[in-house]
Amino acid sequence: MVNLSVNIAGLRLKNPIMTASGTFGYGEEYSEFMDLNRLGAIVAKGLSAAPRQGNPTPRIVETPAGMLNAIGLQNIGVKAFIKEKLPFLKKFDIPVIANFFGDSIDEYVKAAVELSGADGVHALEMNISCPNKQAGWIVFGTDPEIMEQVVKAVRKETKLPLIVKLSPNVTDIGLMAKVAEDCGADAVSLINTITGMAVDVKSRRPVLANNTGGLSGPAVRPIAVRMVWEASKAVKIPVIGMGGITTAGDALEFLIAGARAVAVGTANFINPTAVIDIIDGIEKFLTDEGISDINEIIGSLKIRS
Amino acid sequence: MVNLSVNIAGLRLKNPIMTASGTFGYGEEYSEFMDLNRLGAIVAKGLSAAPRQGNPTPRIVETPAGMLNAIGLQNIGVKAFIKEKLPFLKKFDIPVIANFFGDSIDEYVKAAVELSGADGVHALEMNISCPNKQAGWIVFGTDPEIMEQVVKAVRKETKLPLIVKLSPNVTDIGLMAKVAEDCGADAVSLINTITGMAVDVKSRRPVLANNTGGLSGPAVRPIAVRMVWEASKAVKIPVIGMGGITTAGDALEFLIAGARAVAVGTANFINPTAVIDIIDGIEKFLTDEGISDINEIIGSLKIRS
Amino acid sequence: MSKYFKAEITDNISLNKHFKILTLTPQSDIVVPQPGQFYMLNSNNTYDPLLKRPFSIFGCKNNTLSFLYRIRGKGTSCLSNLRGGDIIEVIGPLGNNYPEPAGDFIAVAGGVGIASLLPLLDKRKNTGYLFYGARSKDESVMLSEAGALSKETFVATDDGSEGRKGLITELLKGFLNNLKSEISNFTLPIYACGPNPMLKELSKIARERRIKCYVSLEEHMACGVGACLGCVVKTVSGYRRVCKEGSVFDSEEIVW
Amino acid sequence: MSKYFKAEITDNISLNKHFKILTLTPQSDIVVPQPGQFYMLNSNNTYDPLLKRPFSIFGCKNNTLSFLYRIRGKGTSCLSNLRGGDIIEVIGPLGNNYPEPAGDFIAVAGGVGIASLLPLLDKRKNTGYLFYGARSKDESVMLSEAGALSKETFVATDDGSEGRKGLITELLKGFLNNLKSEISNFTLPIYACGPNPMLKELSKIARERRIKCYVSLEEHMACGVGACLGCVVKTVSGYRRVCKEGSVFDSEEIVW
Ligand SMILES: Cc1cc2nc3c(=O)[nH]c(=O)nc-3n(C[C@H](O)[C@H](O)[C@H](O)COP(=O)(O)OP(=O)(O)OC[C@H]3O[C@@H](n4cnc5c(N)ncnc54)[C@H](O)[C@@H]3O)c2cc1C
Ligand SMILES: Cc1cc2nc3c(=O)[nH]c(=O)nc-3n(C[C@H](O)[C@H](O)[C@H](O)COP(=O)(O)OP(=O)(O)OC[C@H]3O[C@@H](n4cnc5c(N)ncnc54)[C@H](O)[C@@H]3O)c2cc1C
Ligand SMILES: Cc1cc2nc3c(=O)[nH]c(=O)nc-3n(C[C@H](O)[C@H](O)[C@H](O)COP(=O)(O)O)c2cc1C
Ligand SMILES: Cc1cc2nc3c(=O)[nH]c(=O)nc-3n(C[C@H](O)[C@H](O)[C@H](O)COP(=O)(O)O)c2cc1C
Ligand code: FES
Ligand code: FES
Repeated sequence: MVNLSVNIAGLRLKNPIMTASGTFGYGEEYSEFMDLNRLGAIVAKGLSAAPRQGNPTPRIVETPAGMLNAIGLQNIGVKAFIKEKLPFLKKFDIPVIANFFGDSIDEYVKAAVELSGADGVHALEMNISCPNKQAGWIVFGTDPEIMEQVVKAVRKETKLPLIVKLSPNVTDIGLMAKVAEDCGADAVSLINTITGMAVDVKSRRPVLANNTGGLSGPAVRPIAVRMVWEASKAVKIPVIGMGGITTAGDALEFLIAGARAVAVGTANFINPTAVIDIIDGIEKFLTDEGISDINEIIGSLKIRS
Repeated sequence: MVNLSVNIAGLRLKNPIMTASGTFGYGEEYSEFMDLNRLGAIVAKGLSAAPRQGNPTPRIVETPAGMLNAIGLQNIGVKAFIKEKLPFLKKFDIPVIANFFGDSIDEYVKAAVELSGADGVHALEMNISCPNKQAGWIVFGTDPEIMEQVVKAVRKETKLPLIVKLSPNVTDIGLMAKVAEDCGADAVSLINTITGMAVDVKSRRPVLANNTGGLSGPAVRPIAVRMVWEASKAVKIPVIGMGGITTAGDALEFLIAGARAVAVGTANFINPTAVIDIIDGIEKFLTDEGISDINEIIGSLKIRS
Repeated sequence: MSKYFKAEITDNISLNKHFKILTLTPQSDIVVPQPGQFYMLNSNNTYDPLLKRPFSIFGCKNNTLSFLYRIRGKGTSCLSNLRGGDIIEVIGPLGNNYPEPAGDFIAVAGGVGIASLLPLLDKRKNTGYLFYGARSKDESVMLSEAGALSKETFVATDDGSEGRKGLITELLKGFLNNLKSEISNFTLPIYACGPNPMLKELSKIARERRIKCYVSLEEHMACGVGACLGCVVKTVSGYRRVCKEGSVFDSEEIVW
Repeated sequence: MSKYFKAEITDNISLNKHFKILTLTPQSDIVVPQPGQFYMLNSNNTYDPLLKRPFSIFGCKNNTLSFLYRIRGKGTSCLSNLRGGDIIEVIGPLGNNYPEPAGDFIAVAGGVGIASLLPLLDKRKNTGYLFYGARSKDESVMLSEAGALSKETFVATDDGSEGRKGLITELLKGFLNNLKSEISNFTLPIYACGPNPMLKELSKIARERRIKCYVSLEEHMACGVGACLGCVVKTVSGYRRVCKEGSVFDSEEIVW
């Protein structure tokens, strides 16, 4: 028997495979395809204190081995989540991680506080890839100082394990991970989507109604693996890796590069049982390689010199 | 008849399609597949003042819709280029743009000065995605101040049109473009490759001998288009766009987003006549759309509000 | 209830240059689809194209599923290269379905929209008035098959090469104007699938005459199961997912 | 001189679970390949896989080109799905070729390395001593065909299921040790293609006996035409491109 369980920020996960926020709805959507109890953890769609209607369509466009999305963070709001969605998730024996965001520090704090008070939320993941309306719409996660303010503010107000989800649209991801750690984050997760654009050449307009969107899927995987490696060298807190994971082999790349857990995003859309296939594949890999504990794999990358 | 010619930094290009440095050798390699005279310009493999042997293998690995390379800037050096390669290129009636780099400001200046003195070099493209050995191996192109020093130093020493090739591994590409402009660059080109990593899960080692490599190919295109759009909004000098261009449609995305010319890289490997097919495809598109001048297309993106 | 399963291609027949019918045999038990539902199909096993594409259920007989499709871009081109014996992955059936008509009904198909409506015509044989609009004769595929299942058939093409020249909505208006007054509203509801401008026009026609009108909408989809929020449409009660709350909507709910 | 051209698949025959022979008919004039040269083939028209893959010319007859290949990863799997009538894009012939032997010669093939050597055995019929090493009988494909073109044939497999059990290089050593002394050095050069450890061992054997030894090397390739510098090998005069200065090198030039 192989041990697949890992500890992250005080949570014990049966296995290191979680779902990536925004790609797995509130869990229900995929529950007819699998037993959710098999997951390491479930990360729900990003929430804000007040509901958000999101962007007009088109919201998505396929790109080579990837996709751009500009959903605009449509969500039902923290209150409705707690009332309507959490009861369903509580039926399962897995950690529920609530992803949240805001467009001001106050909004972040408000969402965090309300979620922290809810029974059945086991950890918070803070999405800082959002523009700060009080600071000229600079994205929180691309400026170390603005990021520091918001992470510190949230940290003060919650006792739940706090995961800071980093933006990849930065020069030095190690630095950003370190800032999160210094502000008291219990873990960092990365990567969020990379900003991209597609142009319709006939109409000469951006394809997406929002002009730009976030790139995800296999296309970004090499970038994500590199960033996870850099982040895991920069901090002592656990790193949760994601970006283009589609197979067990992909997940293992991240774990070997230093991620203590991984999340599967876009792959769910292509294969609704992707998370299960990946868990099974990792178990098989470890068995085949004669490795008895997943923790032996984590961060085991042998750098070439 | 459609006008395809554009002006960049004092050069007149027959059409806006150039080759991307490092993907077209010194021109000879692809000359048996096409008439090089059809190109808008040829950008040669990156040169340093002294020859470089480059990295051990593996130097390349395929990734989803892309590839990582860590050639290590192998090149024959400026002197050998001028003596052995330039005579061949001079036979053609197209601008020859010499791409160069260094690992210190002195090396940059040395290469630039030698190239500026050579008959048959029409412009310089300065690759700043190289680590600076005098500043703790920080990549020149990821720090505005270090970048400023090196661009200014080179600018002082050459009268040739100077194109600064930006690194995409930055938070704010518009800012970097602006720094280049302020330092006297005649144009900026982007994107260079995005740093990535692939891990061999069996050996638990990076696939590339250099550990990390640069991601190129269709996978990066949405990121490149977005960055070209941002850069072209930030500066008045011309922007040369590249990153994943494989078809005429791809090239048009960049031109519409604000690039005055584009370069084709990885696509040459897949289709050795890619540049010609793209030129023909653009001409056909303009004819079909009833547009008589390519310059009408450039920067014509209609942002959605 | 929907499933994710593998299926073997039985055949992939060309109707003409643009249209094909793909038939596949699921390799495990399936859920029987209802008219108006759809499936997500992949067209190869690589990352390009990456996402599955949505297609309406066109036929379900003897444990095979069939889809009528138009070759448009990358995904449908790849789909058209599939051959007997190839295996693909399928999610479905997805979305809601056409509410079952109580009696006679009107079906308005725009082009390949016939794919979605034919199963309804089939289920309620000879009770549907079929209005079929297409660009040309070539593009009015499966017309005789659909016609054979309908009470009466009206055709319009842009170029007049089949049926009347003009818009199918104009034909429908004429038909409605001539209707005896006892047939109205809920007794003769409209079921429609086709291009958006056609559906919008139908919603107007239906509203003016207080006829119930159900439209099957299209949006770009990533997941097909309601998870990504990519495929929404603006309704009077906010954005709704075409893949989950739709693809069939009461036309009165849509903000056109 | 090499060309970029489209070709139609004539057939794609399985020899067994792992090996196939792809035959294609170029749709334009080609340059006649020499033994040891290779082509870059794509296996589908999408971006995944992205790069073409290198394959040695295995046969060139009646204006068709054929390739013997082993199914390894993504690219060769896709290649194995190609069927008669499919169109692919091809670059070639590329690289240098085996210098023509002056008289008798030794050909050492490791596994699918036979693909590269068979054209040489064919060109110089009955003058080559064939040494063929493989994992098992199953993996020693085209043995009888290659044997029929050779003066004498020696076989070794890892599991002894065909020929001798053990390494082909051991068989070769025995052969060389028994050779009459008048046959030596340049009169009986070695031509080899196969896994790197085998080639390395051959280079030692050749050096000890002062025999000329030509090895055809493999490296991951992106362009195949010398432009990307991805495929280099370390030689006594620095890095050299396998696709351009090779793939055939004098084993003395290689820094093993
Ligand atoms: C619920 C539903 C049911 C459908 N049923 C059928 C059917 O039975 N038969 C059929 O032929 N088609 C059907 N479609 C449309 C079909 O999904 C698209 O034609 C297909 O996805 C195009 O894929 P592609 O890769 O070939 O085109 P792409 O290269 O992705 O795009 C080519 C063109 O098609 C448009 N397009 C792409 N995806 C969609 C989409 N989801 N909806 C509308 N337009 C799109 C693009 O905007 C572009 O203009 C249905 C769509 C939906 C949402
Ligand atoms: C000049 C030359 C001639 C060749 N001739 C033949 C031939 O005639 N028949 C044949 O079956 N194969 C030949 N090969 C090897 C063939 O190119 C690889 O097997 C093929 O590229 C694998 O592609 P893939 O996508 O299936 O494998 P991938 O998924 O890319 O990789 C699968 C495995 O194959 C290895 N591999 C991938 N590419 C290469 C490569 N270029 N060289 C060595 N190993 C590689 C990888 O490291 C990995 O272990 C030749 C290679 C070269 C360089
Ligand atoms: C449609 C979509 C919606 C997303 N919504 C969110 C979100 O609400 N909050 C968040 O932190 N990340 C969101 N993400 C980012 C993913 O969680 C993940 O970081 C990213 O997609 C990279 O992983 P992948 O390549 O496996 O998809 C979203 C991604 C997609 C594709
Ligand atoms: C194999 C390879 C070698 C490259 N060498 C150089 C180089 O020497 N100098 C440089 O400025 N850029 C170099 N580049 C970057 C390309 O010029 C180009 O910026 C990048 O590949 C993005 O374009 P593409 O996606 O079309 O390839 C290289 C790229 C590749 C793939
Ligand atoms: S396609 Fe994902 S929510 Fe509808
Ligand atoms: S494969 Fe590009 S140089 Fe050899």
